Amino acid sequence: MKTSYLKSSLVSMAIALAGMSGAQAAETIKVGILHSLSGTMAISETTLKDTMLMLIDEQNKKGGLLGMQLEPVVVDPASNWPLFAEKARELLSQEKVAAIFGNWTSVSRKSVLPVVEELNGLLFYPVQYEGEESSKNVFYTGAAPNQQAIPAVDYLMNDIGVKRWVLAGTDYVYPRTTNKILEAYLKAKGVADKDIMINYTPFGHSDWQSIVSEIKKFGSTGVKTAVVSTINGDANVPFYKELGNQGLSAEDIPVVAFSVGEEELSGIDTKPLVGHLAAWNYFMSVDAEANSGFIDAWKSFIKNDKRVTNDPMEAHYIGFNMWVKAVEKAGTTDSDAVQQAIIGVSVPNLTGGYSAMLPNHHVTKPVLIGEIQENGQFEVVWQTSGLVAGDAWSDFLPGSKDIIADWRAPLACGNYNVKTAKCSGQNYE
Amino acid sequence: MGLLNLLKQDRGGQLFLGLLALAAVLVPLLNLLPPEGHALHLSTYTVTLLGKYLAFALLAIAVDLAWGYLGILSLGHGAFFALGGYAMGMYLMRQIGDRGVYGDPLLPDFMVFLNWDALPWFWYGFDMFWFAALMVMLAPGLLAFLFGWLAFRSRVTGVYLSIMTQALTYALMLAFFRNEMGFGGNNGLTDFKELLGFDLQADSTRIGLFVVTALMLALGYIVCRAIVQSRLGRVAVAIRDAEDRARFVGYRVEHVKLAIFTFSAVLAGIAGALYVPQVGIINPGEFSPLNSIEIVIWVAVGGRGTLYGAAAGALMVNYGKTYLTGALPEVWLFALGALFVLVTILLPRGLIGLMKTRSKKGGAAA
Amino acid sequence: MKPYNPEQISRHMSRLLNWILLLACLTAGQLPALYAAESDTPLHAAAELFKSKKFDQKYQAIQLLASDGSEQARAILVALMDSRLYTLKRDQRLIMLGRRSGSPDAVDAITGESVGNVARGAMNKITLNNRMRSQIRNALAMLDLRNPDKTKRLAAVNQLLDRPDAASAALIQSLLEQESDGQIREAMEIVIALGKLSSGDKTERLAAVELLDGNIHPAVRNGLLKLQQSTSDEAFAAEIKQVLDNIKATLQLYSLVENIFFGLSLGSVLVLAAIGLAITFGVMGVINMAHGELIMLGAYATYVMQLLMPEHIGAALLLSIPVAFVISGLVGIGIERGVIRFLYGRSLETLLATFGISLILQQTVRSIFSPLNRSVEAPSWMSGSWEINSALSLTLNRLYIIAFCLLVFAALFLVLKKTSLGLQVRAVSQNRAMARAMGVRSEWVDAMTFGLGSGIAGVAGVALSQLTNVGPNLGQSYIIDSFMVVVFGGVGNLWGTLVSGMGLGIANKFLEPWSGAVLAKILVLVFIILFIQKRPRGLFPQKGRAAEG
Amino acid sequence: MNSLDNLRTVMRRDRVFDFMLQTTGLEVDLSHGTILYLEDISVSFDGFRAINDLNLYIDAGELRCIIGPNGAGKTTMMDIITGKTRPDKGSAHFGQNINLLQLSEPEIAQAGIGRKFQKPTVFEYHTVFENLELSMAGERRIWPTLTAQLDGVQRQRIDEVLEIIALQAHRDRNAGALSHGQKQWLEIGMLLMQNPKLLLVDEPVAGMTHQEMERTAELLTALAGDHTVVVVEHDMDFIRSIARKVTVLHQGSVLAEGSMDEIQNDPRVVEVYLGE
Repeated sequence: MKTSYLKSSLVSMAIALAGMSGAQAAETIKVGILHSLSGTMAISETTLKDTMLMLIDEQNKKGGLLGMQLEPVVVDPASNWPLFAEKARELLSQEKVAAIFGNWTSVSRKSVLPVVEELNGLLFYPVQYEGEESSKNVFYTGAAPNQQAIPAVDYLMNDIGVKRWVLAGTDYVYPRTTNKILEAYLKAKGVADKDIMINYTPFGHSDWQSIVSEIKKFGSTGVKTAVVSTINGDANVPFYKELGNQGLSAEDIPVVAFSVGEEELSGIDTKPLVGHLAAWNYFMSVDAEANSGFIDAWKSFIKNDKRVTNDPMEAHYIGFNMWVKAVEKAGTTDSDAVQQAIIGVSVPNLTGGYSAMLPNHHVTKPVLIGEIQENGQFEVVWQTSGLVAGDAWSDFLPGSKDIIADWRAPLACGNYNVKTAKCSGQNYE
Repeated sequence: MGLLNLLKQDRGGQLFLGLLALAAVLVPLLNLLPPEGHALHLSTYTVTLLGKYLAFALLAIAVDLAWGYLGILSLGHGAFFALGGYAMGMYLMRQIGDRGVYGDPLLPDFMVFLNWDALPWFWYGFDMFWFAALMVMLAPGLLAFLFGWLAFRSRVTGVYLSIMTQALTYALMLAFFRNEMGFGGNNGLTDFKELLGFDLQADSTRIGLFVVTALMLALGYIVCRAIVQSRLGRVAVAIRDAEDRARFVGYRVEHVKLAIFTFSAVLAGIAGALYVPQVGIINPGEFSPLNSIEIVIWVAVGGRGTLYGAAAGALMVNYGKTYLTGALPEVWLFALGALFVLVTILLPRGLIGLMKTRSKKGGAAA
Repeated sequence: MKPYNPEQISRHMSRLLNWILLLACLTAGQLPALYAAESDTPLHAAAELFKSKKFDQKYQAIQLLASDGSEQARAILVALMDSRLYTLKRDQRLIMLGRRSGSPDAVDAITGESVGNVARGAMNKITLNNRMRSQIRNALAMLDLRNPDKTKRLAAVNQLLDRPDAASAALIQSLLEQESDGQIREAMEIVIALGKLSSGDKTERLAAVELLDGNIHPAVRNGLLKLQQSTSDEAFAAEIKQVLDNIKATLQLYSLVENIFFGLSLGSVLVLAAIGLAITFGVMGVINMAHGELIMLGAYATYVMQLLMPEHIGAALLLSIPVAFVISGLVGIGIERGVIRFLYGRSLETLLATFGISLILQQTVRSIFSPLNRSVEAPSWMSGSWEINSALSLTLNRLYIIAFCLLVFAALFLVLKKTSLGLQVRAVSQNRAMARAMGVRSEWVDAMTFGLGSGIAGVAGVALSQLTNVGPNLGQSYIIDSFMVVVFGGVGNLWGTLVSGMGLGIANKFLEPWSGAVLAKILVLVFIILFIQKRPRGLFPQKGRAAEG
Repeated sequence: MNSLDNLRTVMRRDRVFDFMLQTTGLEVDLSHGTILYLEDISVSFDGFRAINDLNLYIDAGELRCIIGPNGAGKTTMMDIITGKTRPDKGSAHFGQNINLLQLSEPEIAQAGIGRKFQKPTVFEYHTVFENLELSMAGERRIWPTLTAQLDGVQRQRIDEVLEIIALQAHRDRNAGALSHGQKQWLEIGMLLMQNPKLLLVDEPVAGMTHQEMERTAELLTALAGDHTVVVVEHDMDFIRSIARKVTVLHQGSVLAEGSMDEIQNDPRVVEVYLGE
């Protein structure tokens, strides 16, 4: 661990020096990595920075891109949202990076968005998010709600027979929107109001006694109940511990989580969690050739045999390869040309299939449901029969059902209202 | 004339205002005249960055007024800063009008997708700049007045007061995180388009904002300097050093504290309002107790009890932060932590204090 | 597991031989057919089915084992439930690992013969899903209904009560006559009565309702509610309503008890986090912003201890209490000697310096242990809950933490009241100059006091590691709460800290259902801010002139 | 009291918004010749009775010395007069018309009671001149304080006081740099600037040289007449040199009162105090 830090700080020091001298800049293509390395989000984002370094390293070993070497530019926005915008501006206008891979939280993406649009950069965003957005300059390689939440609910409803729902989330925009969509979806499927319980908690909530007890009571009516959890980050550990201790087993009330992956599990004693579910587009346990290659590469790159892979890493893998392919197709790293070229580009994902970039800047992905195993891995118990296309604008929200995104000419609009035939909310000329 | 009088004895202040004036002229020129790529060219990125630093410097001056001169170590000035920022952010949100992603003419985007059907009452009036400008000062001012009135009257002082201010900003942070509050929850307010009709993404607007911030900083400095030099300022220092004595001499300590604390909060609010259009986002993270402590550190590093020292501290620490988070991200927290420790132990009067004692040993002026 | 008699083993052996012969000529695709051909060996058939990756086949396998009903089938089910069932990679043999994790004594699942030490890589685990788990649980419960052990039988009945179905009700009905134990009979009658609620005739239903009066099991309430809605007889509905009302009143009482328990447990977490601060801040007047990080160090100490003793999680946890105390205490003494000692009398500045230290400690931990959370396991005696009845169960880890909190408090209290260190601490805190004149080495006392407060913070970290994340940000989430508890309780007063911590915990828990978790926290904070305006020295202020200034 | 009365009390403008209360310019009424009435005052801390049914009257223009062993309640009495401590019971009036128990410390100060602390307390980071300027009687509200400028008369007055306390040479030095005795004088000077009717002087000569002590004695005697001076002191020689009337406090109440000679011959005093 220590060596990897030392190494990455040496790398970044070298980068800083290189950036200052400016002489080499012409021979390399710079790739910006915008992930928090300190502060509250470092826990999740540091891994993604390392993933990007690995992908760039591998690409360079393959001979780089357009005959040039790729050069990673790592900055630390320190989990501070305004700093994300500032660092994005630094990457685009000072370092002149060809593309930025980064951000985890929605708010950091919202903060960066005006900057990439103003400077016409490219941002690859690797995390599942609430949707309701499609920017000319952003490529959403994580799941939209219809690529994670809705299939998960379908699974619970159809395969497990769940009839009562607890939508528990951290109080911020992703859970709020996801739960709004799910609520509308469930009601459309005939679930009554009294069979839906919605609960929000603050970030890092650690005392779950009352809420778990309430869930227990809610679930004791003899009707199959499930918890759809959009609980974020650190709050999960005490939540699952409390679930285990109050005796809510996965057989009684399964919890399906959208923010708990292998990396999160590596910090949790998984014994009480066994059987609970997660919905992702990728699991480390997936048996595919591409995946085992990726896992081996990752373990040897990070020099730690215990490290795990997770869904946002796969999203970066997909996003990076799409960008590489689009640049090769366009023959240039020019932002406009890449934006044109990347739509329709299809690259292998890690679950044995292909993912393609859609005109709305989202990608196609399979949706997998996994059950947590004692060893901290997921066992896939269900998966969609084919790929699911990411939907930028939910069909289940009144404000957005009439909006579509299509970045191809002639529409070339991220939120086109089919009713009013107007394209609004764009920050570019 | 009054101004000259004010600055006559203030060598540091003269230097500070001089440099500020120079920056206000030179920065726009270097940005506009030399072509991009020229060695002297100052990128818009740098201009905005400098503008942010100047807003922080104003905030540091506000904190120094309360801490350095009145002895109130506020660990909640970030809250006043953020409130000012939110007031400005609300104005900017209203200016988006129907250009939001949902095209709603009245409601900001976050309200549309969280199904608000009407604008909450506290959002009324923010479509007018004068109202927003008033709220920039009034919101933090009123909060400071209310808090100060309660706290000073019951003689909560020293450490207790600091902890209470920290609790205040913490409670506000939790409150603003709540989506039900109607301030955009964790995402806060973002995606601003224009300010007073000027496109916020235009370079000219950025330069304009920089110049305005520099002017407000200069003005803030001069007003604070005037307060500090007045008898009221000396009473404040008297209260800082011997509160009981000031009371028995007949000063209403509570009122003096309240007045200066409230003014300091208003100043912090103005700084927040200048900060928001330059960084393009305001969110509850600004209320975090950590931020407020960091502000205090800027002041401590620069040297408290000297207004320009506080401003200089803000500029230095923030430059260091920008540099280190870019160059040596892993080292940044070590550096900041070590700075806190070293400054408090070795430089109780900050870097300015160090320079002062170097230049004239045993000088009388405080 | 029961020991096997040789006869049984030899029988299994011969069966095994048959199977090996058969396997040689059959392919995996023909397995279901194969089961049909060899219907007299359900164990073997199940074993074959388990080799499949498909869940459908595993469901069948469990059914086979359940219907087999032999001791060995039961053992396999238990092993499957505990994730101890594997197949050997080399010959696809089904094996069971021993109960202790990592122990080498693997046995053949069907024959029970030892297969010695099997390397992790040489076998595949049989994976489970939730449906299999509940299938196994019910199957085991049905098997256990005949178990000679009374407690097992009772547990089985209760298990079936949780998930009532027609098959189990019929089985229980048939077993009722043979049952000798009163308590078990009672439980069985409830299961049967529950069945009658929906199926029996009118008099049976009436009798069932009367029997179920006062029972607070959720299944009972659900059954009654359903009946209440479906019945057309008004008098009968009124009677059911009466019973339901009784149940509701009882439940409300229990929920109040539960809420108080939640409050106390939250309170004890607050007290644990704050009590070290009550020493450093309350007694010494040092604003230690690094207090949270000292708690964090304690939690990491627990993690390291568990790494060192992976086989003895419980012992590691107990041992980590003194270890955490020493580590955090030493770090605390280091902080005191290295920084704070230069800042006495400048309390606001200690705040800044210690905040710097907190950043350094955080980043240090991040560099050593990575920014990821670390997994700290709960020993089995701390997992689960103490079920008083079906409406009230108190989680064990919380119970232990409440007890632990009181224990730490008592210990600290004794240290301060009864030991010479305590005497000197109090002397120095009341009048430093006088204490020095009396020959107290005040510097030593300062270091020891700070070490004590810090050590207690470390101990709190051990407790917190059982509740929440062990990560670099652990401390930050507790620091403001800790200060609030100390200030609210009255600085320099240990009892105040205890009362205020518990009080705030309970207040929080009673506000929470009404206002939600976030608003409850905000309301408590605002209350404290206002309270301090009214009583600037907290709940239990130090009185007299000494307290001023 | 019924709830309506309660409400009225709560709604009283002067109670709720005490900063709106008009107190400056309240002139003390000395028509009966007595400037301070303390009647039946008791106060206790933590069960310890610091002041016990204290009755004390001070005449206008008097120079009164108060002595008593440690813990007799001398400083607590001063705290009560100046509003720092509120008594559990009893009344305290300044002249005929001002109820001290209803006023805050600054109000009491502005009504005309000045106090010197036992430990000299001056504004250490201000110059001697500024210390005196800040203590000068006059407007104390925020805005006038902000805009205040010294006029010629006021400067002259400061210079006069500087002369009285013999600190002309130290006029621009920081008060923190003065010696202990000089700080004592500066504090007396600050009292003079306040121009109070009643001066409460707590141990004015502690830490002074003999010579300085004499000067202080002269100063205090000179002040009596125009002002009323109450001196608390341990130093018997000093008391003897200035005293006209002496009050002995013991266990929180007045034990004896009279001239120095009378006091010295009072057997009770000898027993509790001088006899030790």
